[in-house]
Amino acid sequence: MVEFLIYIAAMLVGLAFLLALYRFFKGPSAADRVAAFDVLTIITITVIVLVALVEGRAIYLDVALIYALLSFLGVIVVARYLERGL
Amino acid sequence: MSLLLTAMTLVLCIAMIVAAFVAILGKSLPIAILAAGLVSLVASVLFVILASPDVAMTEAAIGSGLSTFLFFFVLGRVRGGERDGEDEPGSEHG
Amino acid sequence: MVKRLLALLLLAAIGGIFTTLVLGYMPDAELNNTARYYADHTAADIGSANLVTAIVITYRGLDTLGEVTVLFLAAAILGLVLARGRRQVQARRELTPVGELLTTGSRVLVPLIMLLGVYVFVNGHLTPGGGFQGGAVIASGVLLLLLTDPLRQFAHTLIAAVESLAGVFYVAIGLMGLFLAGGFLDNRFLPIGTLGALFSAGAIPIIYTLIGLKVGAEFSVMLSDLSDTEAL
Amino acid sequence: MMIHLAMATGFLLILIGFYGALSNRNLLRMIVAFTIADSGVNLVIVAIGYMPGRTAPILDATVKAGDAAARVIDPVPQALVLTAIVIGVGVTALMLAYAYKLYEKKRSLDIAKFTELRG
Amino acid sequence: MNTVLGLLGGLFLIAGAAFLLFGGLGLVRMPDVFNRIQAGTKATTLGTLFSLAGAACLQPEWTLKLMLIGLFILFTNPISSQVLARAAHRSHAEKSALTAVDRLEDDQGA
Amino acid sequence: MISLFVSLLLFWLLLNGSLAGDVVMVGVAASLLLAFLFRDGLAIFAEWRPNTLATTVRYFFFFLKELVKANLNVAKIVLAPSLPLTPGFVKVRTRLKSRMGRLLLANSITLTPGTLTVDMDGEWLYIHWVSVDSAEIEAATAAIVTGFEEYLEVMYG
Repeated sequence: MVEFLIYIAAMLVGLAFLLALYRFFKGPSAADRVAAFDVLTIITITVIVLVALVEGRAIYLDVALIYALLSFLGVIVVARYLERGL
Repeated sequence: MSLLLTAMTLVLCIAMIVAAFVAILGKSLPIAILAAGLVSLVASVLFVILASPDVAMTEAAIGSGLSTFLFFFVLGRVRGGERDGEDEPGSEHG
Repeated sequence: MVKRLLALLLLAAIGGIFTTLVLGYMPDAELNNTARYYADHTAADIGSANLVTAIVITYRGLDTLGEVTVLFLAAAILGLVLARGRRQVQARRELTPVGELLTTGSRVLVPLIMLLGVYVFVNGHLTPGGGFQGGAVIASGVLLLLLTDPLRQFAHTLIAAVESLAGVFYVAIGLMGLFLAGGFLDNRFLPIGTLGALFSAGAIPIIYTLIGLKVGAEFSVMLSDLSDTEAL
Repeated sequence: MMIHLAMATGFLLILIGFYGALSNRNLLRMIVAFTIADSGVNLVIVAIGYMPGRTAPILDATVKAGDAAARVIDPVPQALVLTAIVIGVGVTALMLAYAYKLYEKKRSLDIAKFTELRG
Repeated sequence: MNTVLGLLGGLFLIAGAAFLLFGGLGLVRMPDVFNRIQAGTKATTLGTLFSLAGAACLQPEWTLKLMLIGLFILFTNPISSQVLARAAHRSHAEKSALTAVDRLEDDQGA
Repeated sequence: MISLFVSLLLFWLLLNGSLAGDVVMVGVAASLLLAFLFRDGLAIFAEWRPNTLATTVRYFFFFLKELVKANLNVAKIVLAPSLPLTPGFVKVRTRLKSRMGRLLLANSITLTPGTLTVDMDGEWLYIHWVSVDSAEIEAATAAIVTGFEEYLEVMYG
């Protein structure tokens, strides 16, 4: 039963990933793509947590932790580039 | 549960290939760099699925982080050269 | 056009080789002998829960020393390349100022990021991660500092001191392994302890701490060298 | 199945990266292409180390030291890739520094303008 | 595994995934950058928090680390969105035709 | 500096999830070093008044409620075929002075229904609002800021 629920959740997350990916390719402006990139990194955290659940290993969570703390840096760098602060 | 992991791998592989194409063929340079960062990001998730969290962590900290910063630092310094070497009418072919 | 055609032909040839490689590949069902040795003996011999760490630090420790050296050389050459003809800092062009939100946020987050880096390399023998990852995390913290305060006169001397001291101590610990235990970079001159404790696996936490500091310092030097350059 | 998928993607990334490096004349774009090929190589090596039904080579409560040989995957390729990524970013930084220097001299990133590099 | 807790965790996971999906949908459907950032940041933050809560229900001994991840998300995600929105506004990103007022532009005298 | 040390140590203990002697030892050493290096840094607890714990907890729950409301709002807009939007940038005023309080205010505004902080300048906040009810400063302030400001003013001043 729980496995079935995890399957559904993974399906929805995959769909969200594809939608964000679509926005990443479509653009049109650079800021749109960066917004999509931001959403993709955050979806990534959920994906890693799902993989950790499926494999049953707590150590994978450390990777998600790194993402949670560092992913915003990439967005900030690009944002600073866009507003000509770099 | 391995079916789930395989399906995830499929989605991620497709995302990676398309991101790589954007990085190579994309119109503007910042977007190409961002797409390369996306390739790293997806690669890191694939490494987690392939049971190598050490590599995934390295890729997360370095690949999708530091190297993107390096690119944008340099790109911010050489803004004038962003469109150099593109095939526009009038430029000679090498 | 001829050039592009040639390139495509070359790629097609390489692609053909790759296709046969993928189609003919069968994954092993058993570990090969080397990997089996590592899997069987690491816990008892090295005391490290993370097999990758055991390989990077002990079994292949000398390679890691070489790799850190390569990274050091890369940072040094980068500094040399960029240093020639660098003009004074005040000639910078106008930059958009950083917003208040980012300044405050980075001041809160930088210590946390640094501490996460310390966690990653101190726990290298228990969890995924280690010196290289932790060093990269610390360099990310430095990057956040550089971003929010571009004109900050960076503590170059501190970074240089950390880097060279970490390198010296790394080699010194390797030599201690040579004299007190089985060989260069042998970790067993300190007690191995119980598997899973923070103070276990002999000298591995110390070695990884040094590597983490060194890698972090090298990346920071690269970043600050690149950000000190003139906008063209 | 998973391994083949990941491996094929890795090889495809290498090809895409090579194509990008060969067909672009902008230096920065060539460096981007190289980093993509780099990711492809790493992916292939990690995929070779993976074995179906096994788990990460880290011992903890779920993987005991005794049955490690039967449950973990090959740690050697991971150690290789770990170092390859770190060296890769060092090399990228060097390439970028050279690109900056070249731009400073020629005011262009187009390799067709660097005539003294021709034989 | 406790079945009630397991069921609750699964439902939390699905709720989180659904919010992530809304975020993706918002990213695709919204008319301009700022609205996309709005939809993206809110929906993904709560979606991730719910998924983390679900994982905590399924594996109670992971709770501490999951909580830490959640805290960081709660803290870093809005900052990155704000910085991005500011950059988008400063780089004169296209605004939707529906936009009623722009006090920021008025004050910058642009 | 002391508050920075305490919060770093707390973070370290949460991260390790253990209270073993060696973990605490390394944590104290690392936190001391970092607290010394970043003397001018801010901690999560900097400028926070410890005697307002009850308000903090109430603020947290109020914030969670608003976050859930915000998401239902987003879901409603996204799923509606006609996209009911009247976006705009409005200007609001805040009385908060402490940096941590202002940061938390901006973050809270970003995560609540239909609002996104774009820029901050002195006492003025510029906010992107999905459905502009009123472009007047006072009315917008009352609608967006006041709810959080009441709590944060007690907590941080």
